[in-house]
Amino acid sequence: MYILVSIAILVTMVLALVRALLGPSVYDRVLAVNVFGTKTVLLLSVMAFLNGRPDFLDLALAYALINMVGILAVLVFFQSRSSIKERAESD
Amino acid sequence: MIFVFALFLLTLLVITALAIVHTENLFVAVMLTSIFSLLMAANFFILDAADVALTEAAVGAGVTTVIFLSALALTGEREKPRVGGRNIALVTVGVLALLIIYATFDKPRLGDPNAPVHQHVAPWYLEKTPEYMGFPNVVTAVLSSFRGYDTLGEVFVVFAACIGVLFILGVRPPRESLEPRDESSGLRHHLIPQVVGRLLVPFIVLFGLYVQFHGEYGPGGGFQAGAIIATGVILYALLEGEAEALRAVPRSVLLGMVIGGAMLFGSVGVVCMLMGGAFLDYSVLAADPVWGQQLGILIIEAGVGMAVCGALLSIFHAFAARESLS
Amino acid sequence: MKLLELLGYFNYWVFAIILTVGLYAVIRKTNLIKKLIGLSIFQSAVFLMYITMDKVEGGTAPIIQAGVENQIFSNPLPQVLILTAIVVGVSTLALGLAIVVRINESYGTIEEREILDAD
Amino acid sequence: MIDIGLDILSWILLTLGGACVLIGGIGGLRLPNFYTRIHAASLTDTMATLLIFAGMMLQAGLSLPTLKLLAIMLFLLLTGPTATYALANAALLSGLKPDAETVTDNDKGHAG
Repeated sequence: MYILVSIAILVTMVLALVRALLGPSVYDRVLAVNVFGTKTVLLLSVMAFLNGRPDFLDLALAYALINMVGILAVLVFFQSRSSIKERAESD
Repeated sequence: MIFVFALFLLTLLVITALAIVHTENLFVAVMLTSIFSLLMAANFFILDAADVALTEAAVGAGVTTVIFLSALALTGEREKPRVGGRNIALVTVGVLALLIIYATFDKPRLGDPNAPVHQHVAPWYLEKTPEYMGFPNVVTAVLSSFRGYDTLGEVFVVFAACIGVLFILGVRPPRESLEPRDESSGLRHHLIPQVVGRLLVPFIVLFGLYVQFHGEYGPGGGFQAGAIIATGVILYALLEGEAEALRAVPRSVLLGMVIGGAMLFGSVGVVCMLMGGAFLDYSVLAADPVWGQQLGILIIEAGVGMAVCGALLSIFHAFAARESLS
Repeated sequence: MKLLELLGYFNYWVFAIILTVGLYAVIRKTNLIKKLIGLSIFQSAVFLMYITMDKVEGGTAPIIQAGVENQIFSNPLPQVLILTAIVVGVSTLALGLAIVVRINESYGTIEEREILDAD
Repeated sequence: MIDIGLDILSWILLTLGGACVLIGGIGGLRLPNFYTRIHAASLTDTMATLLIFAGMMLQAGLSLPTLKLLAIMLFLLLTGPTATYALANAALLSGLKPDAETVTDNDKGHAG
């Protein structure tokens, strides 16, 4: 049963990767990265059960906590870039 | 079945690597790099390297992306295409790839128990760890005790890299005319990320401490913990602005952590020598050698965690400070 | 059967391809940040090779479980080497990026050609 | 008897979760513009997380792994929608119009 779920997750990872490669806007790519991160958390949790060592859930926990930092960093990046732009335009 | 998953993930890894090199937008390349890191961690996990996967997760998900994006914000994200020379590079690289693939046929097949790697010291490590250390994670035992010299060296490399970044980015930029930008407020205007992020920061730091002190019993240790705690503080800096994060954890504290961590590691070795053992031979630290080992490992892992956390945060602040100047 | 034996080398092939893809970026791209990205791909390939070597068939991660007899464990040694290398890798990457940032401040560009022309 | 019932229930949950994941993936790929895609990806993510983790918790029973699963689930449920919100907000503020057909990297949406 875990295998079935893993396959679904893997297929979705491929779809997300295709979206990341196609774009077309940068936001699509960031979205794809986000989806990919969530799918990795799911895959790692399912895989820990599939391997019969559920004590390795720490890994998925780490990703669940940290994944958002990357996305927020992207947001700050966008924000600072647009403020630079505004300043350049007002000069 | 897991074997098939591994093939699948490795294929995705190759596609991602090709896409990273192919794209001409550096921002897209950085985004794909973070997908690459996720795939790498999943592969490590499938290949039975839980500790390594945790390290990749701790470093790749937060710190790498943040540092890359800071560098991009300071430079630019369009890459100029280069004309000519493509065929020569392709041929060189193609020939090299074929050579390496040809060479791999002499290597033992994946998972071969009779491979030379598995015959040398590894069985000894696996057998002696419970006896000498009294805890189950062999990776931590090898990292901090059996091969403590290596780890000491690596900590000093991190230390040196951190000092290097601080030296390079510490000088004032040549164009002095620009005023420091008004304190960038981070994501203060975004209420929802703000609230959720603030909720997460303590949990990330707590999880980092768990990884630090549970490293002898599960996947974890100083390197991972340092990176995770650094990520927590970076999240705080993203939410509240960099100045606020510096107020919470000042630069002097960070430098103290880097230096103190590295020194702590080294001084444990010296103490071992003073107490009559060899350098980094923790058995002499307590009356019972097993207790001595555990005590020594606890202290040096703390040193590693401090040094890594301090170094990564110092690097982050060095880049962020540059950003607010230029 | 023959095919499955060949697939036992798949990890090494992926290692070879990723390694050379990274190398291609380093030698062919002129953008310094792209070069560094290529270098980190190259580095990841090496990590992959080491971790591939640690796998033992039917094995599990080298954390000894209490009360389970006759477990096969994968090799802890490559894991230790790579675990430290990942953290060192990110700090050295930061060092490289710091140098690139300084180059950009001095020359106003991070394209190799333009820097060479400016000199 | 109860064991079999729990097993069947967890299988159902896991299968539904897998289906959700897949639907989200297909939606993320096939839908025409960014806002519809983010819609597909985020909603199914939340649902799939709930279903899959509930299924695994039933399998794990009362133990430490269940606690960890619960923690992972809670954090995913917190961070997933937040990241989606933040992303959609950033896209909207940067001038990516919801009715726009497609916007490429080099267009306005990218410049931000």
